[in-house]
Amino acid sequence: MSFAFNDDQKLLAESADRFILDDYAFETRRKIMAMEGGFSREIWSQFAELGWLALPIPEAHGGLGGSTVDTAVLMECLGRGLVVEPYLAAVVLGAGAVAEAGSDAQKNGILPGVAEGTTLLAFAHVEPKARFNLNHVETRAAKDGAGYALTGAKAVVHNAESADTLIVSARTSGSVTDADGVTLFLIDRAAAGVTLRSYPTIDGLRASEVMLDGVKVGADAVLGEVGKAMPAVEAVADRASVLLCAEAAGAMDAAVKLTVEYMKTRVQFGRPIGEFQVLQHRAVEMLGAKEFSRALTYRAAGVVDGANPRERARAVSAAKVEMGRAGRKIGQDGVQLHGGMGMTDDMAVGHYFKRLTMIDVMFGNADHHMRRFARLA
Amino acid sequence: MSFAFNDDQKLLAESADRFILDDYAFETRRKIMAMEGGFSREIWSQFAELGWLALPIPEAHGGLGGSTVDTAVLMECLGRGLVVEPYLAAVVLGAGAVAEAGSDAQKNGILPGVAEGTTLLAFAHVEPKARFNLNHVETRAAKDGAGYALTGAKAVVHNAESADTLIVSARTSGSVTDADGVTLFLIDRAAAGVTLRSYPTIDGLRASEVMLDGVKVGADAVLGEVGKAMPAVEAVADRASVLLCAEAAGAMDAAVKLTVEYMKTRVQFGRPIGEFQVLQHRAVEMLGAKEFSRALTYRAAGVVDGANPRERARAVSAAKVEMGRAGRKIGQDGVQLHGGMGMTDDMAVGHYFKRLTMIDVMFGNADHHMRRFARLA
Amino acid sequence: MELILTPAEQKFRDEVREFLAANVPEDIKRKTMTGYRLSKEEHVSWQKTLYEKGWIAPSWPVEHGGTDWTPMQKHIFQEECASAGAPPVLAFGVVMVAPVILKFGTQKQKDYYLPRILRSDDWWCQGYSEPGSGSDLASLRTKAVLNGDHYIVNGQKTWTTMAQHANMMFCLTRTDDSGKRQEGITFLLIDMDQPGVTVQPITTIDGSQEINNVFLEDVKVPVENRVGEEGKGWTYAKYLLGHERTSIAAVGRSKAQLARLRDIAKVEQQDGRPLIEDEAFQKKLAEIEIDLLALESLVLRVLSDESAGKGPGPEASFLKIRGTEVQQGITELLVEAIGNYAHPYVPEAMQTGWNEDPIGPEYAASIAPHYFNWRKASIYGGSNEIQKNIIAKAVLGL
Amino acid sequence: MELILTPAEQKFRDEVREFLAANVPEDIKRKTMTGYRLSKEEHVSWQKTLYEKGWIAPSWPVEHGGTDWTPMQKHIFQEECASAGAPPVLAFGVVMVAPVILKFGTQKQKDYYLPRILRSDDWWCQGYSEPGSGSDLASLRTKAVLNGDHYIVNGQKTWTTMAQHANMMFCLTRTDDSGKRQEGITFLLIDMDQPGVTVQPITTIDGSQEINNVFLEDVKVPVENRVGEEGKGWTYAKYLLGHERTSIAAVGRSKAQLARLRDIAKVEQQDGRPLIEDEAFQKKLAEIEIDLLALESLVLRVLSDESAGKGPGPEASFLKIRGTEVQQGITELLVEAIGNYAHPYVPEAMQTGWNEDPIGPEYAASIAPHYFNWRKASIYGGSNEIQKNIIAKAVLGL
Repeated sequence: MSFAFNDDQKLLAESADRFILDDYAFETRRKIMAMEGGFSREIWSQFAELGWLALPIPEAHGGLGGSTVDTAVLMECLGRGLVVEPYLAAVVLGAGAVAEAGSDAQKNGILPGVAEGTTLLAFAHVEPKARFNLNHVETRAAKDGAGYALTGAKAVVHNAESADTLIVSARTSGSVTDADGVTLFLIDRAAAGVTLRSYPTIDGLRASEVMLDGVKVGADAVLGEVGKAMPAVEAVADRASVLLCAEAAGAMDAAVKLTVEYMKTRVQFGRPIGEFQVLQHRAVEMLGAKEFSRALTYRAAGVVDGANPRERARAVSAAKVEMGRAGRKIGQDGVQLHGGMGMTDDMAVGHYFKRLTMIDVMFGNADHHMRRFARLA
Repeated sequence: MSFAFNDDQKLLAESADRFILDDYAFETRRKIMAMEGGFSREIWSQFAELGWLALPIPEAHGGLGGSTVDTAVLMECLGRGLVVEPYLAAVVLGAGAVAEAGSDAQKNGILPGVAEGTTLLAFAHVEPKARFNLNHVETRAAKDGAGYALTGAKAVVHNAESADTLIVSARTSGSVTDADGVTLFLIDRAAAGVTLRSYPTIDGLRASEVMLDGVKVGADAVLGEVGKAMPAVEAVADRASVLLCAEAAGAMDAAVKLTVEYMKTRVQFGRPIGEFQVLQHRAVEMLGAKEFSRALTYRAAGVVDGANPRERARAVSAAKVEMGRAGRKIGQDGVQLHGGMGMTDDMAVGHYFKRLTMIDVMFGNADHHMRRFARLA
Repeated sequence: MELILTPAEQKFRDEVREFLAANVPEDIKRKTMTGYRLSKEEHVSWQKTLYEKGWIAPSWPVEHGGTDWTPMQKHIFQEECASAGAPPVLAFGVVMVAPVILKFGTQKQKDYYLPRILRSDDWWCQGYSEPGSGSDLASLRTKAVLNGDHYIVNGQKTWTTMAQHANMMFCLTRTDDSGKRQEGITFLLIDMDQPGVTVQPITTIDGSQEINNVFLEDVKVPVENRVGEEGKGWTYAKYLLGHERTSIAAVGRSKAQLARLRDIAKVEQQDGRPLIEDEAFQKKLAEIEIDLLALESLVLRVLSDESAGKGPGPEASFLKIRGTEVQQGITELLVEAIGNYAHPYVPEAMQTGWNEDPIGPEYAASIAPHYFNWRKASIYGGSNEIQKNIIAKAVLGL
Repeated sequence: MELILTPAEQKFRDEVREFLAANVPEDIKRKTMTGYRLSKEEHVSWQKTLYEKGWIAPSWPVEHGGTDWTPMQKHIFQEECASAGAPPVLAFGVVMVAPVILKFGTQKQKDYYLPRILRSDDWWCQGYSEPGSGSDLASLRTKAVLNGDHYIVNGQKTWTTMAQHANMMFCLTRTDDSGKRQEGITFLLIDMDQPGVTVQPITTIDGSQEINNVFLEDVKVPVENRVGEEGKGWTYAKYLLGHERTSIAAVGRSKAQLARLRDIAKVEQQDGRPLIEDEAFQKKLAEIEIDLLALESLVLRVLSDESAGKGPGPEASFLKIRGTEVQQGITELLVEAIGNYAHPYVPEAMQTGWNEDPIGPEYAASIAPHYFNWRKASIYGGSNEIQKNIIAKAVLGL
């Protein structure tokens, strides 16, 4: 077990950090957020050229077959830049689900396009009343000739509006919270009966409520085995969770640095506020929170690929709890140490705060994962 | 609703503080702890002369009929001095139980002696496996001719070894955790079948494990109604709890003052450690914790005498939670701010820390009362 | 834990309750409870209602239009207003500048401004903070130079809440920087409807615009708009800070928000049960409710000290610290309660006249923005770190 | 969350596990686990067992009797020792003074002291703190005056752990106070079995006596007992502090204590159910277990930096802070777990050869004393406040 980056990972981190520094300044991001779909297609193709979109995709299907740790290294850098491009939605969740559950035909059909940046995916699983219970699926897929007809609603589906294909979970059997009876479907976003209500999220991304009203799909739209999707959904959610923790590690790193810099320049009572011991210790605690969260995140990232579901769940939940607590502390204290300036939209620290807060909520907040961790003790 | 002391209360507080200052120095207390029974009979009679033992006892039975707030004022002062005399055991719990549940004959027989300091009582209710569940009574009282025979064990009975009479709860019907079927008995400590295993407690008091092996008592030993003791036990426990919070308020007050004094005199890095902002804020938080706990305590004290059981329970549990949290913070930080010196038995701060920790445990710790408070929401 | 009230106090509470029930308009109540933004007109119309009842300025002397209420009555009034969803009376006029005018103002100033404040004819804002002067207020640099019967004021104020609605500003200006920084500060009443005054909104992290930069360029302020003596402004500002310390605890507001949180937690489902049945969540509710009870208890003690003639000591800083901690804690639990619906950001939903279907539950829209917006509470009015410095010095002598 | 081990590491762990299972005596194990005090003989006999196995000083160079273990192996060894209830090897000799002698000592000192440390022939204690010098160690005043081939040492050391057993003390003394405080400090090895050395036990709040005052009156120390140069002692002391930073995290120990806490929580009953089934208690367990996992993860990162040749930076101070927070947190939960039986104070029960029935459950006796005793962890070895000062300066540049 090693905790040091290997050479490839070091190179990846360097080039990604370089990209953020050169091409993804705070003001650039603001402009990008205003673009259609809330991100830049141009930057997306740069990601493709840099091989980032191919990174976690299996080599057999046009990818680089990178490990979760490799992807974490990239996500950490993206977090530093508060990158709004749909890497999580399209690559981690979308391609991840196809790679996890899909047939070879489906993988060959979809994954190369994702790797090349020509195909965008979104993962439509969570539902309005599900809260953090992954098993909660009310959307129904009724047999319809050779295929199925889907009816239901999906909540807060990130980047659905720009996705070509939605990966939608629906019940083919069982009742609302059964682990069994959930099936994944590949659905054309433009298909008849699919209605999107799209909106910005408070952390600067885009999401949609997805309404499905008797959406007809063929049997070939089924991703994986009918009624047996949950293990795959859990695997995808766990991997996404630990990668979100990596993104958070980058965001926390940046927020701490910004705060410390501010403390060195902001003068009150005739001295930089960084000279006040109380604020110094606060900053130290912020740094510590980040270090511990980051260390646990990479440890979990190293576990998810191999371990059994229970081990994986424990590792991921532990990392998500630590991240939730650290993100909250760093976000809140980062703003507090910036004083009134920290409350303004012009300062980056508030945007890191919002992103960290929302990462905590995604796939279950610290409390949810605390319970999950305890249950699996 | 007034939060200010009335004149009598002001006088009481002054005389009690004066007594602690003149006659109950830290070193005096050490000597007293070494005395037989772990307290000073001489000081106990002074308490009697000062009218403190009579304070909460009904006027009809040789007392002053003081309110719980009056008694809280006294307890706060006793807390400041870490007084080890059995005021809680004999007056608050013992006399309290008799006043709450006893017949006029029993009250007339017992309470005047307590008020005069000639009678000592102890309250033997909690059992080894009861934890904080007041209803948990395994000790059985079997019909035995006209009277009863008691068999069982009581845990951590404070000052039992010096009590003339033990107030013992036992089951006359029902099963271990039923609210119904518990009866209180007056038992001579020297009675046949009563065995004590006595020991010092970590906070400098004395307690005993009380073994009852077929202890025979007459029907006149029954305190209150057969099988209906729990409401009285709860009332006594709630009043004792809020008075313990008052004692804690005094202990916290003293611990904060000691710590601040130490910070002004202890020099490190060429200046009093009280000049370091981090330590200043820690001290401020200690003071705040005390202020809030004290305010809520007096508010609860004002409620217990009148309110219905639910209101009383909510008020007392809230105060006990706040006290538990405040006591923990003040005890731990008080020692921390004293540095290595705080760890030594010679410094008073550690003794306040221990007492505050044990007050939290008595009649249910902060966690227990948090649950109780939430249940009654 | 109910307050224990005397029969007289109960009667008073019932009277207040009735009045509010009859007079707080439904939509205003809804907006106030959900933290939606009120329009200037909505604020003013409610304040006029209170004015007509004679309850707009409870703490003022009766002869100026105040009440003879006891501190306890004032506490009851605040609590009832909050739980009835009445919009808080804007503090800048009634609570902040008025006491200063009352204590240090000229008869002319009293006669002119106080009635206008009672009638909400003027909308006041506070010209204290500057870009370089946040926690360290005394370092302010906005210059006021006496020129005949006018001061000429130049400088920038920032963090000025609701200045976009204001026509008057009470402003700390520097008339002398030769001596100690606290000296040479002068307290001016500035008419904002004049050339040279530019209000520029600041967008905060929640996307709202309630604070502003106010630029002052060669603004003319007649000498009769100076309160008290030149150079004594710091004293007046501090007097103002010492005033109404108990209201910053916002006990009533927090009680109302806690009740709202409970209602939401009864609706939100977790694993098929209402969230409120989750033990861990119950514990968090209990924890913050107890924090709030302790806060209220200390407020009551300070109030009864007041009625006993003792002014609130610097201990009252604890009310600000704990008060904001409780408020922020509740906003945090609200975010937790709504789960995934913390994500959508639909500011229109919080504006008057929006009538599309909500995204997710209707109560969700304002909750995350509110959480982020409310971080300001531990920063403004003297950050909580500053409060602790004050206590360390003034109370502990450290 | 199990460590992920290579096959080789697994093999190593099994070997260690077997050895410990076969060699840690039952009563020693019980005492170590329950935090009972061990006698000097018990400590020494266990250390001799490790010595014979060649595992007494894993971090030493092989040629001096150390091992060639990787950092990961050392971590595994520590963790296995802790979970097997092996008494920790006393740090003062093997971990603290030895590295200094190895790095700065004379050949003669190495040849004489290192073997004796391996064999536990000497019991070392640390002469650093003084009544006036706690956190501010550099202010120490114990005087050493060169007098021919001896130093004459006068002064008082305090907070000296286990000095009552010690025959040797490594001691910081002042040989010059003309310059900067950090200069003029000299590192001496003092034989305690001589006139002028008086050890006086200090009773701590838990009632135990493991720390001491050590009075030094005209104590003669041969010049050859000076380590390195006169006046350079501060450098050596700091080198020592930088050493073995990961061990202060005490991950293995905390894991073992957490396991013990779980066992107790399975036995303790609350309202008719085992305490461990209480959701709130489970949450506290999970919280601290996750803290511990994060701590271990950072330890592992620092270790792999070490094996990559990077020495631990000042970030390692975080390991001390979090490590002691976790340790103290566990002692606190243990107190909570035993309910009313935190009250009895029966120190005899913790001594060798006590065989009365316990008061309450047998595991209870040491728990409250341990909780109080362990508050020292955030004070000694550079208080956690000092650690934060270090990080603020060295890492954040504040």
